[in-house]
This record gives sequence, C-alpha cells and structure tokens, in this order.
Amino acid sequence: MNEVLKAVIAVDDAKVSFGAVKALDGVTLRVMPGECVGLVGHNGAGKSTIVSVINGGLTPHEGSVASDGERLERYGINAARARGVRCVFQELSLCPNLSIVENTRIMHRHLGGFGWRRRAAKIIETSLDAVFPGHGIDSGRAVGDLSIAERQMVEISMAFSNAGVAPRLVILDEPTSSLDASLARQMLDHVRRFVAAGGSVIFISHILHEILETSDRIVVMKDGRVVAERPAPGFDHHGLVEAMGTVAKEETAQRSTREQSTAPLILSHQTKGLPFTALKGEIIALAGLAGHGQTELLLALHAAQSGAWLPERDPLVTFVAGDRRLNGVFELWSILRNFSIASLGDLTRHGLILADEEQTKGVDWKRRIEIRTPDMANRILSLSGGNQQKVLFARALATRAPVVLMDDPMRGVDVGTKQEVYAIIREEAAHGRTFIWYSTEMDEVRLCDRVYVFREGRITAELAGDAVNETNIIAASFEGVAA
Amino acid sequence: DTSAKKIALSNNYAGNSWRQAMLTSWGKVTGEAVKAGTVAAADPFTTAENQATEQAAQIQNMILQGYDAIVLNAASPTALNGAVKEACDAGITVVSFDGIVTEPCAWRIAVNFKEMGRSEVEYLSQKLPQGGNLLEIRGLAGVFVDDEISAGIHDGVKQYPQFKVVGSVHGDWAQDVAQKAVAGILPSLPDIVGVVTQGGDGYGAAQAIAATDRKMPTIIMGNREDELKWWKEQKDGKGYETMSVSIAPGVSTLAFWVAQQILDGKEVKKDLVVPFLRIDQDNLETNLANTQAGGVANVEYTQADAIKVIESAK
Amino acid sequence: MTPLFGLFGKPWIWSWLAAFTVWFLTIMVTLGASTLGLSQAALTFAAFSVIVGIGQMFVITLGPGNIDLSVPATMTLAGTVALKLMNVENGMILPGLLIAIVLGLVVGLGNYALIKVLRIPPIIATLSMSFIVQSAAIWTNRGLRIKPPTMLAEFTTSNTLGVPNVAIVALLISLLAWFLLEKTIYGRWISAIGQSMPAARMAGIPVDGTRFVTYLFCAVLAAVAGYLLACFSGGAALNMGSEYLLMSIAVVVIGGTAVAGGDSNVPGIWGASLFMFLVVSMLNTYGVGAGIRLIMTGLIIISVIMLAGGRRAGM
Amino acid sequence: MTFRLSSDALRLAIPALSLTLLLAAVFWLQPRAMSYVGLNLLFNLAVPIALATIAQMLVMAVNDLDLSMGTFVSFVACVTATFLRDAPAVGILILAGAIAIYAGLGVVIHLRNLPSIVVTLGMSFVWGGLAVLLLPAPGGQAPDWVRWLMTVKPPLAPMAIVASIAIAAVAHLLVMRSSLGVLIRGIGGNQRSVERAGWSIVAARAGAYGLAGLFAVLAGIALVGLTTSADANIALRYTLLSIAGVILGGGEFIGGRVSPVGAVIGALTLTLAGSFLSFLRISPDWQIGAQGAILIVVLALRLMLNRLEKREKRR
Ligand SMILES: Nc1ncnc2c1ncn2[C@@H]1O[C@H](COP(=O)(O)OP(=O)(O)OP(=O)(O)O)[C@@H](O)[C@H]1O
Ligand SMILES: Nc1ncnc2c1ncn2[C@@H]1O[C@H](COP(=O)(O)OP(=O)(O)OP(=O)(O)O)[C@@H](O)[C@H]1O
Ligand SMILES: [Mg+2]
Ligand SMILES: [Mg+2]
Repeated sequence: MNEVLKAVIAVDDAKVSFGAVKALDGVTLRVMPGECVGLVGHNGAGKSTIVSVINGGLTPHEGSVASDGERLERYGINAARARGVRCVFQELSLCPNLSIVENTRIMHRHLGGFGWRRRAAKIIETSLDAVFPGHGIDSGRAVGDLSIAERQMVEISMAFSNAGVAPRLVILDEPTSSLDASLARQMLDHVRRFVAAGGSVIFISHILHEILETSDRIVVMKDGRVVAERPAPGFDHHGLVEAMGTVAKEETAQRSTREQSTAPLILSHQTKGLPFTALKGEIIALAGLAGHGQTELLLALHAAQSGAWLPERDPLVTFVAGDRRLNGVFELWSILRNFSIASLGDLTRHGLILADEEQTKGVDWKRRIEIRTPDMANRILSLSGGNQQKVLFARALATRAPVVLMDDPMRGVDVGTKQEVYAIIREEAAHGRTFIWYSTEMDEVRLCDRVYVFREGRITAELAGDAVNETNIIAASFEGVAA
Repeated sequence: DTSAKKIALSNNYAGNSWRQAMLTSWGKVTGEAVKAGTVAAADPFTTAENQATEQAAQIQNMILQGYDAIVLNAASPTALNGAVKEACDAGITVVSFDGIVTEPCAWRIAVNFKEMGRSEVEYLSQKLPQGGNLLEIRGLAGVFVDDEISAGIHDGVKQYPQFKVVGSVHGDWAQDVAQKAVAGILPSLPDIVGVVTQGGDGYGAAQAIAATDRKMPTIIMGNREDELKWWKEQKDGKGYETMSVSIAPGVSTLAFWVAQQILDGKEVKKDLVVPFLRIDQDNLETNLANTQAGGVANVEYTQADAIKVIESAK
Repeated sequence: MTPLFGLFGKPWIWSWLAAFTVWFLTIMVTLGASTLGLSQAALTFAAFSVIVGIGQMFVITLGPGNIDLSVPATMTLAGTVALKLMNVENGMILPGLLIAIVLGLVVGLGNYALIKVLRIPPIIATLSMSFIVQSAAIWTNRGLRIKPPTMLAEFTTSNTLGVPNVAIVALLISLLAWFLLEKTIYGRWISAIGQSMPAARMAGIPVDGTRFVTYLFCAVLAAVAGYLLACFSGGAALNMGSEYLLMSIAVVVIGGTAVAGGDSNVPGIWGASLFMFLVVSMLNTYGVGAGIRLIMTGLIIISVIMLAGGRRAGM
Repeated sequence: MTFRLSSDALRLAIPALSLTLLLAAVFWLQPRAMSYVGLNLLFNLAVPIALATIAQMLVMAVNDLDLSMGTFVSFVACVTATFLRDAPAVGILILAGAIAIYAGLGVVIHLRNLPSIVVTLGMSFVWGGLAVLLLPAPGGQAPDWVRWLMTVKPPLAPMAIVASIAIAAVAHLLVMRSSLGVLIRGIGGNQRSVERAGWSIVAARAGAYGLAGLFAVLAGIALVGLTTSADANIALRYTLLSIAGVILGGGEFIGGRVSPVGAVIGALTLTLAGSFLSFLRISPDWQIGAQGAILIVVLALRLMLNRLEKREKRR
C-alpha cells in the first residue's frame, strides 16, 4: 500500500481489448519517483497500449489509475499532463508544417499570452541544450525540414521541457529507433541525469542493451500481461530474451566471408562520393550517422530501376519502408492486400487478379514470418507497429525482384522476429538475392558482407570482410568532421 | 461625327445559341460600321463564367482602356451598378440591352418581359377558351428575366382564370435541363393543355412529353430553329398550332446604333422599348426559312431603325 | 452479424435508401399512378449522371485533391463536334462516337499533362482546361444545334423491355467499372495510389501511368455521356454540360465513395444519381418554390451523409 | 553561414514575383492603369475575393475544403443589401447566426467524421436557397456606410491597395502569429499530436470555421459595397476563385501549409489576370479559353520558381 501512495503513477489490473484482441489482460504497473522503468516485450505485447493508458489517451475497460496515492476517476490527457506525465511516441507526433517554436506552443497548452514565441523558444532551446548538447538545431526551423533524427531529438527534448508544469514522468516509446549511437548515448545520459534528480521514466525499446544499462527496474510484457519484473541487475541480455518468451538463437555473429568477387554485378550507381556497386547475392549495408544520405540513395536506386509509366514485368528492385506511415502501409486495406500489392503482377492473368492464389500466398507468408493476427482479412491498422513492419517485409520478399532495398526496416521489430528475419535474409542471399540495407544498428551492419559508410550525403568509405567492425565504421562516419 | 469613337460590347455569357447569334450579329453589323468609318472600333468582350463580379471587373477595365461607349448585356440588373456608375463618372456612355441595368445614368433598351409572359397566356386563352391546366417552365432562379416573365405569366393567369398553373419547374433556359425537369414532374401531373415557357426550353419540354403517352399540349416556343422545325413538322403532320415568342438576338446591333447616336450628340431618352419577336402559325414558314440551321430567329437593325426607335420614344 | 445488419454497413446503402424514400413520397402524390413514368424518367436521367459520375469516381479515388472539373466542357465539346460530324446521317453514327472518344482522350491527355508536367493541382488544371475546351466548343460551330441522326435519336429515347436504353448503356459501363475496380490489378493500383502515393511508388506501382489512364478514362466517359445526352435531347447545346459539374461530384460522394481517396463504390453512384433526380422531381411535384427546393436538397444531402458517415465512423 | 531564406519566405516570394510580372505586363499594355484611379479600378474587385480567399484558406488549413464559399458570400450579399440596410439589428443577428452555423459545421464535420466536401456541397444548396428566398429577383441596396467604406479615397494609395494590405496584415497576425492560428495550422499538420497535447480539436475546428465564416461575411459586405446591390447568384465563382487564390498564394490542400499574405496576393493575381486578358483583345471565341490559358501560365510560373527554390535548398 505504501508503494501505491508514493507512486507517480500506479496502474492497477488494467484490461483493454480491441474486439477479440486482449491488448492488456490485467496489467499492474507502478512507477516510483526517481526510477527508470524499462519496458520490453515482443511486438504486440501491449507496451504501446499501457503507455496510452498512462498518458490518458485510453481509458482501460477495467482497472484503475492512481497517482500520488489518489485514485483518479476521471483520468484523461489533460489530467495526465497536469500531473507532469509526458510522452514521446514512436511515430512522428509533431506538426511538420509548424516551426519548432510553434510545436512547443502546441505541446504546452498554458504557454499563451503576449510574447509566447520568445518564451517557447527559450523553453525548447534550454531543453535541447540539456539533452543534446551541441545539437545545432535552430528553433525557428519548420519541423518538416528537419531530418528524421533531428525530429526525434526535438520530440525527446519537448518531453523533457518545462513550461510551468515540470515533467515528472516521461514515457519514451522507442525513442532511439532513428538516432545513431552517439545521439542515443546523449539521450540515455540525460535519462540518467533526469532520474537522479528525482524524475521518473518509462523506457520502451527493442534494443536490449540500452534497456539493461539505463533502467533501474525492468518489466517484461507478453501477450498483454506482465510476465517478469525485477531490478535491472537481475537480468542479463540472455535472461531478458528468455523472459520475453522468444526462442531466439543468439546469432548476431558476423557472416563468414564468402567468395564474392566472382559473383556477377547486378547494380551500380554513380553517387557523389565513391561509386556504388552491388553483386549478386551480396548483403550490403549503408551505414553512418542517421540522415546522411542513406535513404536518399535507396530512393534513387529505386527510382532508377522502376518505371513510373508502365508496369515492370520483371522488376529489378523492391523496397522495404522504414517510415511505414509515410511510404509503407495502405491504411484502408486488409493485411492481405497490403502484403500482395508488390507481387500482384505474379498473381494476375491478363490483368485479372487470381484471388485464390493471392489468398494461398498470403496464408503461406503469414506462417513463415509469423504475423500475429487471426485473419489476413483484418485491417492492417489492427496490427501492432512491429507486426505491420513484418507485413512490409513479407511484401518485399514475396516478389521476384533480385535486389531488395531496405530502409532501416527493423525499427520497432522485436528481438525474436529480428532473428527470424535475419535468417530469412541470409537464406535468400544464399539463393542469389542481393540486399541493400540501411541500418542504424551496429549489430545489423555487422551481418553484412560489405559496408558503405555515408557522411554528408556522400559515400566516404567502403569496408569489406574483416574490416566491417564498429571501430572502423565509427571512424569513417566521423571522418572529415574536423575538416 | 463619331469616326474617332470607340465602342465596346460587354457580354456576360456566350454559352447558348441566342448569345452566339447575338455576337454574330454584332460582329457583322459593327464590322461594316467600322469599315465605313462610322466608328473607330467596336470590340466585343465576353466573360467566362457568367458572373456579375467578373463583368464588373470587365467594365472597369474598359474604363481604363478608354472606350467612349460601352454596350452592355448585363449579368444582373443591379449588381453592376457600381461599375456602371464609375463608367458614367469617367464620361463613358453606357447603353444596356436585354439584360439591362437599373443605374440611372445608363440607357436601357428593354423588352417588356412581363408583357411577353402575359401574352403567352393571352394567346392560349384565344386558342383554348375553355381553359385548363398549365405547366410553367421557368429560367434560372434568382435572375431578373426569369422573375419578370414568370410574373407576367401569373398576371395572365389572373386575367384568364380558366387557366391554372399546376406545375412549375426551372429549366435554366437549357433544353436538356428543361427536358429533365419536365420528365421528373410529368408523371405526377394531371392532364395539361398548355406549357408556358421562357424561350430556349420548348423543344426540351416537347421531347419529354413525347416520351410519354400524353396528348401533346400547346407548347409556347422560343424562336429557336429546332423548336420552329419541330413545330413545322407537327403542323404539317397533325395541324399542331402554337406561337413562338422571344427577344431577337440582333437587338445588340440596335444598342450599338443607339450608342453611336448618343455619341453623335443626339438627345435620347434613357428608356427605350423594343418589341419582342413573335412568330405565329401563318408566318412560321417565312421565319423558319430565314433562320440559320440550329440558330435563332433574328432581326438585325440599321442606323435608320435606331433613329426611328429613338424618335418614336420622344 | 445478420446479413441484413451487414447491409447497413455498406456505404452505398444510404444513397439507395434515400432514393427509395424520395421515390415513394413522389409516387404517393398520385397514389402510385405515376410509378412507371417516374421510374423510367429517373432511370433515364440518372443514366447520364452515372456515366459521368463513374469517371469522376475513378479520379476521386486517386486521392485527395484529385478531381476533374473539365467534365461539363468535355461533354459539350464531344456532343457538339460529334453531331456536327454526323450531320444527321445514320451512316455516321460510329464515326461520331469515335470522334467523341478521341476528343475525350485529347482532353484527358491535356489534363494530365498540366497536372504532371506543369505540376498544377488537378482542381485548377482541369478548371483551366475546361475553359479552353469550352472555347473550342464555341469555336467549332458557335452553338448551332444540329439534330442527331434519326436512328441514334430513336435509340437514346426509347426503351427495351420497359428499361430506357440509356440506362442499359449506363449499366453496362457500371459493370465494366465494377469489374475494373474489384477484379483487376488496375483497380488495386488506383486504390493504393489513393491511399498513399509514396507508398504506391515504393510498392512498384507505375503511378504516373495509372493516374494518366484514370484521367483519360474520366474524360472519355464524359465525352460518351455528352454524345448520348446530345442525341437524347435532340442536339448539342453549349451549356448542356454545366449541370454535371456539381452533379458528377455529388453523386460520387453521396454514393459513399471516400472523398479522401482509395475507396470507391459503384452501386452507390446509382443510388445517388437516382436520388439527385428524384429529389428535384419530388420537390417540383409538391410545388415547392426554387428557394425552398434548394434548401431542402442541401439538407437532404447533409442528412444522407450524416447517416452514412456517422455509421462508418462508429464501425 | 550564407544567407538562407526560410521556407515560409520562399513560399511568399513566388506568388509575389508572379504578381509583379503580371502587373508589369498590364502597365506595359495599358499605361493608363499606372495611376491612383487606375490601380483602384484594377484591384477594387479583388478586395472581396481576397477576403473570401482568406476564408477558404482557414478551412483549408484544417485539411478541409469549402465548396459553399460562393453561395455563402452571395447569401451574405443578399442579407447586406436588404436587412443590414433596412433593419441593421436584424441584419447583424442574421450574419452572426450565419457565422455560428459555420462554426457548427466545423463541429459536425469533426464529431461525425464527415467529409467536408460533401457537407459544404450540401450547404451550398442551402445558402443558395436562402439567397433566392431573400432576393428572388436582384435588388436591394448597399448600406451607406458600406458604400462609403468601399469608395473612400485615402491619401497616397487607393482604397483597393490599402484594404489588401490591411487584410493581409490582419490575417497574417491571426493565422501565423497568434496561438489560435498555430493551433489551427497544427490540426492541419498532425491532428493526432495536437489532440495528444490535450487540446480540444472540436473547439479549434469550430474556431477555424467560425473565422472562415467571419471573413466570408466581410467578403459579402465588401462586395455589396462595390456593386451597390445584390443578387442570389452574385458570387458563385468565388468558390473556385478562392481555392485557386489559396493555391496561387503557395497554400496546399493538405498539411496545414497556408500563407495569408500569399492568399491575398493570389487573389490580386487572379483579378489582374482577367484585366490582362481584356487588354490583349482576343477573338470572342477564344476569350473564355484564354482565361484558362492565363491560369495555366501563372501556375507554370509558380512551378518554375518552385524549382529554383528546390535548387536553393539543395545548396
Ligand atoms: N486500435 C487497435 N485496434 C485493434 N487492435 C489493436 C489496436 N491497438 C492495439 N491493438 C492490438 O493490441 C495488441 C497490443 O498492441 P501494442 O501496440 O500495445 O503492442 P506493442 O507492445 O506496443 O508492440 P510493438 O512492439 O510492436 O509496438 C496488439 O495485438 C495489437 O494488434
Ligand atoms: N488509425 C488507427 N486505427 C486503428 N488502430 C490504430 C490506428 N493507429 C494506430 N493504431 C494502433 O495503435 C497501436 C499503436 O500503433 P503505433 O503505430 O503507434 O505503434 P508504436 O508502438 O508506436 O510503433 P512501433 O512499435 O512500430 O514502433 C497499434 O496497435 C496500431 O495498430
Ligand atoms: Mg508499440
Ligand atoms: Mg511499438
């Protein structure tokens, strides 16, 4: 009872269901002042849902929310914000058409009155300086003009900013997914400082070492329940994976160097820096700090190889989106239609869609890549973020295109699924498929045969074989910074 | 002497055969006048969207272009008053016709639309003394000509109470709209003996009625060639009788000559009246022969005609 | 869920219910005596709205901002030129139809060229285009009304087994449209593009080609509608399409097609077209004046969308 | 660091440049226009259009579209020329009620999740009907103060220019600088995030629509001040004109990207384009088409300048 009295937020036995899906099946979660709670679980475990409950966006169908020992009957977004609950959502939740200052105005409702621009600028700049020292972001810029990493930095700083009501509990739902290692480091350091000063943090991430080193306590969720809860030192990487219930083979070891030079050239592209080439069966990583031209290269490769006017009979490339809201999912469609759209050419005769074959193929891939849904005819938006990503993966892999372009596709995919996907990629590569893979995660870069490192829009280094390691990549990423 | 004077035609709409005939007449008559050196220029301007605001801007541009007179077929009798006033203040002669304006500084060559509507019922009362049910096809709602003709028709019905208007639809002065509106109301109407119209919609009504098994009532026509031709066919076949009435598109040329006379220093009354052009059973053939295929029955005016009209108004 | 209840989830049901109600209220004035006449008239005139509406629906499906305002002008131009070419000769019926279709293709090409090459938003591109097309129609024969060939006039104004021929033509076109949307890869493509153009591009869909074909299709349907309407009403008039500007949009949106794109609906177009005709007939029949008639039409449109839209949001 | 224009400033530079070019062309064709009276004649009818464009822009800022702008302005014009003159209190009450209905539309559209296009399409019939009821035939008269306001001759610059600058300034303060403006544009940019920050979207949308109604009312009053009287169809073209004005001024259909100053410039450009054409003296057959052509040219100019902007950004 004493614990409940002290808790910043205490959720008791919360139950939430969406139709037949029990997103939360009796979750109890308490967050004490001055602690960072790590929240992990497979895709669709219910993490985002409990976040919605805590920030007031969703009223649980059963259970209660209490704060500072007081049971809150009419809990909502405004009540949460008044108690200092702040949230960083995984997808962009800033207004891209507004400047950073104006977004600050939106986020802080009570900032109004004459001269709010000056005050808002001060608030957000103070916070940016505190979380990401040396960020170099001008608060007058429109959010739409920022790179995805910069947006995420702004969003994180926004959550930690203080405009009257000091933040007490900051919820971070996969905040580092678009940040490179150094920015992620800065953020995690700030989380520790914030916690040390008495604040509370709920930290959700699929990057387990971040969770392990930053959290005080780790809560593991599975299928809408809390299945393990212990102080962080009580877990190690392996234990955490086990608790999440994923039977993952811990196999992030580097690929054995294969004899590649004999393979035929399949794709080449003139870039501003070093020339880009890809051989058949290769897995190529595009590395470097986030937002330095990797996505642009992928888009250019895709644009160069696909016709905008006539359908391609045998497309050379296919694409897995990372920013799925922007260029991935078709929101009105079922999972099946979302899956089949890229390979529809193979599922038609004289332009007519062969519904049975589409169905068969869909069911096949649902099984292969374990999409968590009772029925492929459900709407794509009924899937959790990670499962939507899997559908996009299946969409690309199901085509016959020999080259797969991947734009940081593992954002928000849980560890177990990642391992499965890695295995599929390796298998497909062995059969002669080429993967061109932009990733912000070093573990993934290390899986590749060859790495192009980007710096300011150009390829500045090419690493292959044993040279593919963290030190070399970081060195290449920061090359020329001093110059 | 008006040989140095420039006259402009401000026209609000070109989207039907009547307006096209009007523009053609203008081009023909003023072209000769310019060639003969009577006036220096007579340029026609048409707005794209049949809107008063657009036409007001057009008139303001004409002021800037330095025209001496503006001949005006207005989109609205009142909404152009501001622009017309500005033209007058700039010393420009404004002569409105067909769609006239109420601004006192402008001249008006008007057709008595009310009388036109009334005369339709009067004709019917002579042809069908026992009376009966009428269907009224109106024009475009909110436009003054529509209101005037309709008021005239209702006056006529008051005068000849043996008639009763049992249905009223808006045909927007377009054959296809009229056809559609009539087809929609027809099934629920009792027997009708006559259809009173505003011009440009008689053929559409005939088509709609022909599609049912009703007896063809007396449809007042609007001088379009297709209406006259249909009437001729019916007349030859079944002795069908009716009349046709409308304003002649060539009235634009009368307005042109009136403007020229005013520029020439003539004393002209602000309000002139032109008779509408009426075709009856006996002069149908001659009128039909004089009408261009697909066009509208027309009369063009000369300078002498204009002087006569001006004199008779005094 | 019972089948009947499932029916209420369909976005098109509301336009049909509305049409049926209005139809019923109208025939009740004559205690049913006008049933056949009214139904035939409704089918006839709905047919034209259906044909232009289907084209407009394909364009609207392409996503926010996609709309074709050149429909009326295209109808006018196609009708004018085709009738002029046919010149009342029965032998020229087919060439007349062909020239109408070709004109549709040209307008569609022009529309998409403006949209693609000059990056002009469709609403303005097609509006500009419509002015040019309207001018072209004026220029061709200055609004003279030429009669259609007798066979064609006969065909468009008569019935087969009590069903108006134009309605049969519209039905065939609707079936084609339904088939394209539901059964072919092209239908999937336009729906995908309507939901997200970047996503469609990245999924390997030939976005420009698909959009181009769609604008062509819309313009061709408008041209065909213009051709039929000109023959039906005994000659092309310069203002004959103007009614179909609002009409083509109204029947699409009342019919339950998503205005934001990606989701189209063929049956709804029929319901909405019948409704739009019948509501005017009903108000005319009840002798309501123009002002009240307009207000009622507006309120009915809003009520229909409230019923339909509200349900969908709740699902 | 080199000097870099913000994207907002660039968004403005483009329309401003096209207006300047067009103005230069007009002055060259008709030097008489280069005077106090000339400028007033060129631009005074742009004042109501500018107001309507701002109104449309407010609706577009929340990702909606108002298809009833033209009929609403017509309705307001009818009220102004009748009630506002004869019984000012009643007139003001009616206009306030109309603004309240606009705000109500925002609420309904949001709560029932309705497509704004359909609701405003319906409303366009309603306003049109009310206008016809008020003024079955054109007439009425502008209140004297309105007439005075629209014909006043301020020193230095003519009324049209002063009014345009004032409208642009007020709208800029309201939409770009105030908290409410930020909120409205925020809804256009990312409604979900605004909601998550605890704002009431319904209230904000009602605010946007209410403001739009207010500007549209001002447009109707200004229009009557210029024309001295009203009719039910007086401003129908304002619907498309206002949309075109927003687009010309650098606004976009979705995403809350709007520019009030740009919108005013867009309205001025559209008005000027018409004058430019009449100074060119084109054959009557093609006068309508030329209006389309000029729209295309102006928008193509926008594209050219946009390309320049992109190049600028890449550097
Ligand atoms: N709006 C919704 N409608 C239907 N089902 C939903 C909805 N939101 C969530 N769900 C379901 O609830 C479950 C929990 O989803 P939630 O987003 O909380 O998972 P998560 O743990 O955040 O997963 P991830 O790691 O992929 O983000 C999932 O099965 C999801 O499909
Ligand atoms: N418009 C919508 N309709 C229905 N459900 C939705 C909608 N938007 C989001 N959801 C559901 O809400 C849940 C949260 O989705 P969201 O995309 O925010 O996931 P996330 O956890 O933030 O992302 P990720 O885990 O992929 O990084 C998901 O289950 C998703 O399916
Ligand atoms: Mg989640
Ligand atoms: Mg997630």
